[in-house]
Amino acid sequence: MQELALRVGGAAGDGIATVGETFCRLLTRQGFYAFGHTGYQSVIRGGHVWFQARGSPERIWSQGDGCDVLYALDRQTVEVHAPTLRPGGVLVFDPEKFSVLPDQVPPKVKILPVPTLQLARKFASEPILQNGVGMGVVSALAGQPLSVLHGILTESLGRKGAVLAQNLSASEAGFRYAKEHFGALDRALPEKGGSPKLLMSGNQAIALGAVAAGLKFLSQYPMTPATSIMHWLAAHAESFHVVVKQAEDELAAINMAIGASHAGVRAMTATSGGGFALMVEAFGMAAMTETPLVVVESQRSGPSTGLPTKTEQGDLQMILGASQGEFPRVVLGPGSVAEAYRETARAFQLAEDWQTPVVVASDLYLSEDVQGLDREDLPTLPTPASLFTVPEPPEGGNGYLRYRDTPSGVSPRAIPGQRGLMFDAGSDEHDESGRLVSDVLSGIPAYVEVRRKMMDKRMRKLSGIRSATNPPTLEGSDPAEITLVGWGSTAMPVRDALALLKGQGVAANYLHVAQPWPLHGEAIVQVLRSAKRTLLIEQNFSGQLGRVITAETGLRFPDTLLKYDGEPFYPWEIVTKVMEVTGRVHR
Amino acid sequence: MQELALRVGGAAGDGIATVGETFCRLLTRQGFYAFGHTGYQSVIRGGHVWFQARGSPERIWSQGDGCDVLYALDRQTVEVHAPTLRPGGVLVFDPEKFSVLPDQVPPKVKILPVPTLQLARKFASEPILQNGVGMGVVSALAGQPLSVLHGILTESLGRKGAVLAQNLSASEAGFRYAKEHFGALDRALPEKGGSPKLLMSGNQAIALGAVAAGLKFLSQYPMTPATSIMHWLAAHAESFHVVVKQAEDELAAINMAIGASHAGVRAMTATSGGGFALMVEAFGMAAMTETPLVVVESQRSGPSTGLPTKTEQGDLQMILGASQGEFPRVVLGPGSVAEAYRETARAFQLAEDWQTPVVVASDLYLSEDVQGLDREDLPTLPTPASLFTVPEPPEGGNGYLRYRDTPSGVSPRAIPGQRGLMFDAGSDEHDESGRLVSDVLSGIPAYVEVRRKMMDKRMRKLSGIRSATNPPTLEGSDPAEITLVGWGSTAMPVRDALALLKGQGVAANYLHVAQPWPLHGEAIVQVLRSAKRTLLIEQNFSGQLGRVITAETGLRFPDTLLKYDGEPFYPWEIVTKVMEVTGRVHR
Amino acid sequence: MKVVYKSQTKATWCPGCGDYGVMAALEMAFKALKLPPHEIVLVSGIGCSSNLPHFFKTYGFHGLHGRAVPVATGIKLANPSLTVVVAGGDGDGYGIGLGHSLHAMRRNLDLTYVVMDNEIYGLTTGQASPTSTLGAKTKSTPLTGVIEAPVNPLALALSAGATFVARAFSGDPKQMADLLVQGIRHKGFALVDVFSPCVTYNHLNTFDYFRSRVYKLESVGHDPTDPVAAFRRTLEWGERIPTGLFYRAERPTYEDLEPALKDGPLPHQRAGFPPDVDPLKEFY
Amino acid sequence: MKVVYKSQTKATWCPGCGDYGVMAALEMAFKALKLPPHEIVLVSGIGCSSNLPHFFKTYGFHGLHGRAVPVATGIKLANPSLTVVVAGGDGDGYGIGLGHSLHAMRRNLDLTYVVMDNEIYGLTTGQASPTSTLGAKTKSTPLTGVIEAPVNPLALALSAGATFVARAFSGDPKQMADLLVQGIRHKGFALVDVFSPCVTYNHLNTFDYFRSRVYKLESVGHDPTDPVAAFRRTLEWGERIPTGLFYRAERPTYEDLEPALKDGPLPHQRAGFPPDVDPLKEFY
Ligand SMILES: Cc1ncc(C[n+]2csc(CCOP(=O)(O)OP(=O)(O)O)c2C)c(N)n1
Ligand SMILES: Cc1ncc(C[n+]2csc(CCOP(=O)(O)OP(=O)(O)O)c2C)c(N)n1
Ligand code: SF4
Ligand code: SF4
Ligand SMILES: [Mg+2]
Ligand SMILES: [Mg+2]
Repeated sequence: MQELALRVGGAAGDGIATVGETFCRLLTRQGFYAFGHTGYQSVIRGGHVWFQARGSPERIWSQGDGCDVLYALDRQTVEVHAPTLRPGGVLVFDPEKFSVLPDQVPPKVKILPVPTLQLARKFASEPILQNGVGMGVVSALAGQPLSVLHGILTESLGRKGAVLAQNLSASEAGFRYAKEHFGALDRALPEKGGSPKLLMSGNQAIALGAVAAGLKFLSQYPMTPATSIMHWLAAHAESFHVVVKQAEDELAAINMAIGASHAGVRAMTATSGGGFALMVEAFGMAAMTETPLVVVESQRSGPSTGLPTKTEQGDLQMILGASQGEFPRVVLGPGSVAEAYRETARAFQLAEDWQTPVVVASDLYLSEDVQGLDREDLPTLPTPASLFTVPEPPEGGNGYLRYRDTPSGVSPRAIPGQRGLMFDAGSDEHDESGRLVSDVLSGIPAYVEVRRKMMDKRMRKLSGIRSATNPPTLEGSDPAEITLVGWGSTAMPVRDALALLKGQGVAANYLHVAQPWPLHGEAIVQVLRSAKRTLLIEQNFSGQLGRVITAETGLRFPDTLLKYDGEPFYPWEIVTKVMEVTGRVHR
Repeated sequence: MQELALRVGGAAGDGIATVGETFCRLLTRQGFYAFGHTGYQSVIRGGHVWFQARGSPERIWSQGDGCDVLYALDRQTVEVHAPTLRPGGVLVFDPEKFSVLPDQVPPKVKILPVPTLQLARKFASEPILQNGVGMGVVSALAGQPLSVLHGILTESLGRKGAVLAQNLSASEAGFRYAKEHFGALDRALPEKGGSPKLLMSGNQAIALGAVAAGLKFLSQYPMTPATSIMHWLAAHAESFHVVVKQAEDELAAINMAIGASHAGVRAMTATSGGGFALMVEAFGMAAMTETPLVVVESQRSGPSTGLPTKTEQGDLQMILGASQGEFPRVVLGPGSVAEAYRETARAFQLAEDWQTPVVVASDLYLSEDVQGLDREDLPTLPTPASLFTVPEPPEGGNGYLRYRDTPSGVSPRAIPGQRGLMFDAGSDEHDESGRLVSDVLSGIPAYVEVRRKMMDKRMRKLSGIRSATNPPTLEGSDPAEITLVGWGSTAMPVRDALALLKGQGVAANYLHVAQPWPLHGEAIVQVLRSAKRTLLIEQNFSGQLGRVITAETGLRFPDTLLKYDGEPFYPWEIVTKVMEVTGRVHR
Repeated sequence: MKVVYKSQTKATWCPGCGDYGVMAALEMAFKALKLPPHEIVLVSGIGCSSNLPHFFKTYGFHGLHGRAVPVATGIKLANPSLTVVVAGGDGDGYGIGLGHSLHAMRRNLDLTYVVMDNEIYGLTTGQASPTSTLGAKTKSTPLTGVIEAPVNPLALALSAGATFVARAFSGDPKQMADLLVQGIRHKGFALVDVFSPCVTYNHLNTFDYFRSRVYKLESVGHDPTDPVAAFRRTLEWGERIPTGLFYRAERPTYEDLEPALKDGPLPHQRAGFPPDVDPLKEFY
Repeated sequence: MKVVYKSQTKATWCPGCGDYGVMAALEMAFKALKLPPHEIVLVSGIGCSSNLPHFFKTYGFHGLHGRAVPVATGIKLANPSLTVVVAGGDGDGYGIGLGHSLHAMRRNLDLTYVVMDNEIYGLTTGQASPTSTLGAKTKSTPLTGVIEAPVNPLALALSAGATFVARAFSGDPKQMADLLVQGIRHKGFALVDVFSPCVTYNHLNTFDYFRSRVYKLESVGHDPTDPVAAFRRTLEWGERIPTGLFYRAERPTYEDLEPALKDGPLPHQRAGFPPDVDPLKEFY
């Protein structure tokens, strides 16, 4: 597969993300699929920061393994990242800042010293302009025309006249310097891929999916890596007519969303594990009051504050256990940026159809990294219907049962403001009308029975949801020597690994459990029973999805690939493990 | 087995609990084992309230099935409880208040109208004095001497001179009335059982166990059914030198306890499911900072506010999933009042030995019901050692590593105030010294490794705890036709059911999983693999302990007895299910 | 046709509980304002007082202990055409929920918040509440009595930016109804703190206790537009305790400033992307 | 021997961040008070400012966002002989943690609380904080700017019963150090709110912004024992903003009133049942 990966690294404040994102944009503009992965610290300035931008004419799903161009803004970048340079690659740095010895790069890797600061100084005194030079260099090495970079710079710096001119000149100087002193890389991409691609992060896809599905109310409290959902929606609140409310904390955020949903609008809150921990009590209230609710939980490395800028899939067990007692919930684990869009939209539909809380479990890797997409990956959704579904009874009608015990467990829902349908939504146990059981009726035999029936009614939704949703399907070779099993963002490096394995002559496939709950246990058993061999792959310590599958089906996973160091899987790690498990020696 | 059960019922405010508890006290004073079970509403006045007091010369573990004396203070009590009267039993009521028709009681049950109000009026005008009469009646029916009741009344009303005299007279009148018009019941207990017993609730046992184990700090926010832990400790705070702090909410309560523990004292917080939901975030912080912590979670019927005065074992999944990410935790599920004492003490030891949070999972049934005990059931514990275990290094010593990576995963712990051992406890990922990884070091290869190691270090404690603790053991017949499996308070009715089954010629035993986490999976598999048949019995909808066992071992439970209507198990329900599962018809 | 506000569920409070007065005053206020019951939402937390919504036949949301205000915020922001009244206890609103209460005040949402302040935790059978009197012996403070100073809810409300701050007493439902009418009419956050005695667990702050102490601010010519004067009044506690309107100010409500609400209540707006917008454009 | 308070960990704040001034002033205060480092515990939440404990070589607890005050409460109640200083941001202490902050104040624990108030959420890259100025455009308020009134932390502290209420400015570390010395010495809860500009995300409330506005209360003869005068001063905001000591009062601390602490710090007391007590007696 043809592909090119640029890595840029330096200190926070060096403008690393800008260089990386600009290059990603350049790739998608030129019609390549792209993936942009960012590594940063939990401080605002200082600390080592990097960005990997990968492009290919074919679909790619992850940051890949290694890089072809390493643009190092400081010495630490060389130390940390030079080992990831692939044969034929090149290290770009400014000799004015530090020097690089030939043995600091792997074999068959070139060193290209570029006087970025010196070239930049011609146009302005700020050292940040060196990145203009750097971007020119990278464009040239990638085999891309300077005009595309100039177009992007013009858009992003358009309003800052002088700065734009300086950047255009600097990048041109860099471009020329690279052409003169190096030329293009062997791996350079063609001048043009397919049609231009969209470049989007998982969080942007979640926000878009939510609005497409009718979101009218977001209440959120900032927490990495969920924060940018609020940022994006806040910036678009007026044009999309969405109330975006930054709450005083996560307890307020979820309770506000429940209030808004109760009032009749599609509502969402978003957070990471620590914030979700604070939502646990209200999460159960949404189920008890049968109020639709969508919660985005974008996981990061725990436990506790953990590593706020690192990824993990460590919160599934928390989400599944969230809140006292037992009630129906849905957990979705999208496995790509496009899935993030589609599953978020599905979350709203499920929440509303089944009047219960739905969690979209993302993680830092999916939420913050950017991927190139085709427009068709994000289908347009029908305009959401109005919620005023219960006909208003004649004045004074008293027969309305908000919590009517129905075969599906779902009851007709009224919205405050509707005439004659007044009811109480209560977090205490209640009867079909909403009247409390707890106050003066608990323990009375007839009401012991009511309690049991109401539990049955609510829990019944679970099997309904299971039947109404699709079981997971296999991706990749069929038949296969080995079936990988995972959920959420792990699908991304797995998909790239499947391609690599194919190249290695290994037939492997992947069971992507995009809906960890309610689990399609029987369907999963069917697939896995007929699999030659399985490999559970999760970004956590204890194989949490695996535990859910075992608890539901009794089926166990003798082989696992579990990672909990904060870094995403690299496709080659997966390949290596598969080679080991299938009894091959990895070559 | 000889036994006697009194049930008293009426409206909240009728003094039902006083009658019931007095009778329980009378039983234990006379040397009988007793069990007192209370049924009440989530309002302060009004609503039906009842109390069942059961006594026997032999050990009893639950409220049993049915009653022999029903003292009905209102008509609703007759409607609700008369069906539970056993043959030979008697219904006591005041015909001045309502009338009872013969067909309102089961066959072979007598009706004893007692003019309680009329008799009471001789001594005072307050209608509450009717209960003095009632208690006298019940004493007579139970075959107990009046002097014991008088002794108890004198102690409890001692300070209220006139009230005491009135009660003594009223109870005497009741006693005589019953002797004259009825005599004693066929089932009446002997005049004296064994040596006097202690009468104690699960919450009192928890509080006692905590103090015995060295508790110095309790921070709590009131929530049924955990509240009485605080009440008892607050009343004893001065004599036991315990700081009892009512916090502003559960978030504060747990954080305060963590602070106190960090400062070097054994600290605890206690709550129910809804409050625990608010503690979820800090629960993980205790593990991350490796601060010992004991949390009592006394479950009640959920979800959400649910049925605040009803019991359930519905929170195991929440406790096991509590907080983002992965870390070692311990969950204990005591199965009697005596176990509540011992397991709470063990919780402190485990928390301190392994520097991680331990949950004592009780429930309303265990926490609030009272049981008769022998003194030997509550062993005296050695005086807890001081926490200043780390020797203070010479002034300026810098080599102290608070989070040293040791074979057990446990690191030497210093206490603020110790010279030269200053360190930071951080909720972010950190290295052995406590220095943050998250700030400027995350993702750097050497620190990716540190992160992995620190995760391994903490998680390693789990297998250490598993090895250091005892696997569950079988109670009851061996060999057996059927092995029941459960945890927590379910053990109580199960033990009574085992006795009943024995009486029915069924050999059954019970695997009491008093430590649901870390689970002794292998030991459990060994027991259950060799069992002829298993029956999972839990007070929840989805068989949460069963799911844990399956997740850990792959072993499944084809037969289950699950109850989620808020009422505890009745032994006979268990017997019936066992009869059904073992293919017998229940006679 | 006569409009009915009360439901058929009988109130479950203890006989004599102060909360009956609040229920009566609230009904009087609804009647006086002629509010259609289906346009009222009563939101509460958990506590004896928080059972109130069940006794009215309006829309009701009986949520979690301490979280009534955020739920009400969500309802109001979704549909500002509803009259949203929050009701609950001192523990609920000034203890566990204090942060939410104060943040809602500075936001100046058009909510009316009635706190049934009985200086005790009623439903959990009598522990100290944040307004319990210093020295009060309760089940959680049986030996020393309360050793932390009570909150001063009105001073806090004033400091937090509430634009309507009042105090009533269950022993005077007329005054309370009048304050509630004003509070509901007021565009912005209205706090009505009510002395609502718990006859079962609080034998200190009784009806008699308050009756012998309260006086009406209007009787002493208090100027409710002067925040410093209001603050001074909130400090009065002891033999004489003021009731009535402490403070009132005009300030735009949060809903008024929220652009997404320009086109009316959210449930009536269309959802999804506006037809004229290509939301994907910016991603190329 | 020279006592060292700073650790070898270099502060990770952005160059020019106001928090450097707080760190310097805190070190000056510790020095002036000659506190043994091992008897100091610095407790913080989460935020740029909350990283402070790592830069000191004292005991430190870097807990959860918004929960520093309860942790500090537990530490102080367990061992009142420690000097416990809470440090954190405006989001931490006045946003998510507001309830805890105010409850601690009314309790009058002997804590010193330094809030590095930068009117923004720094660590999460620039959203509105509870003290953000009306109209301020931030990442969470990009279109309309902030539409909720900022909290007034000093007025709230005063109303909540804090017994030492002060304001400092990072541009004047000497004044700050002096207030910190007084605050730590003060027996009771001391709040020192510090204008500590975020040079990266807050381009409105900058060093210059404050420098041109602040004046010292002592220069205008303010009487810090008068709560009403203090309240009036807390309302001053605009061209002139007061710094210094707003309010001070004497009131027993919570620790002083807690009977279990009569015999000294808990970690030094013996644990278990006192030898002369049969705890089971009452159960017969
Ligand atoms: C999270 C949580 N913690 C604790 C409780 C238990 N609880 C129910 S009501 C209440 C306090 C009630 O006091 P208040 O709000 O003053 O209301 P009142 O009963 O006095 O009217 C408490 C602590 C709960 N329901 N939820
Ligand atoms: C429960 C929880 N919610 C959200 C966050 C994310 N978070 C970290 S710091 C912070 C706000 C920081 O603002 P402030 O307290 O003012 O400190 P500053 O960075 O400005 O010094 C937030 C929201 C978190 N760590 N925990
Ligand atoms: S306990 Fe108190 S507050 Fe609750 S209903 Fe009874 S009197 Fe009212
Ligand atoms: S982001 Fe702001 S508050 Fe945080 S360190 Fe930088 S300047 Fe300071
Ligand atoms: Mg109250
Ligand atoms: Mg801040």
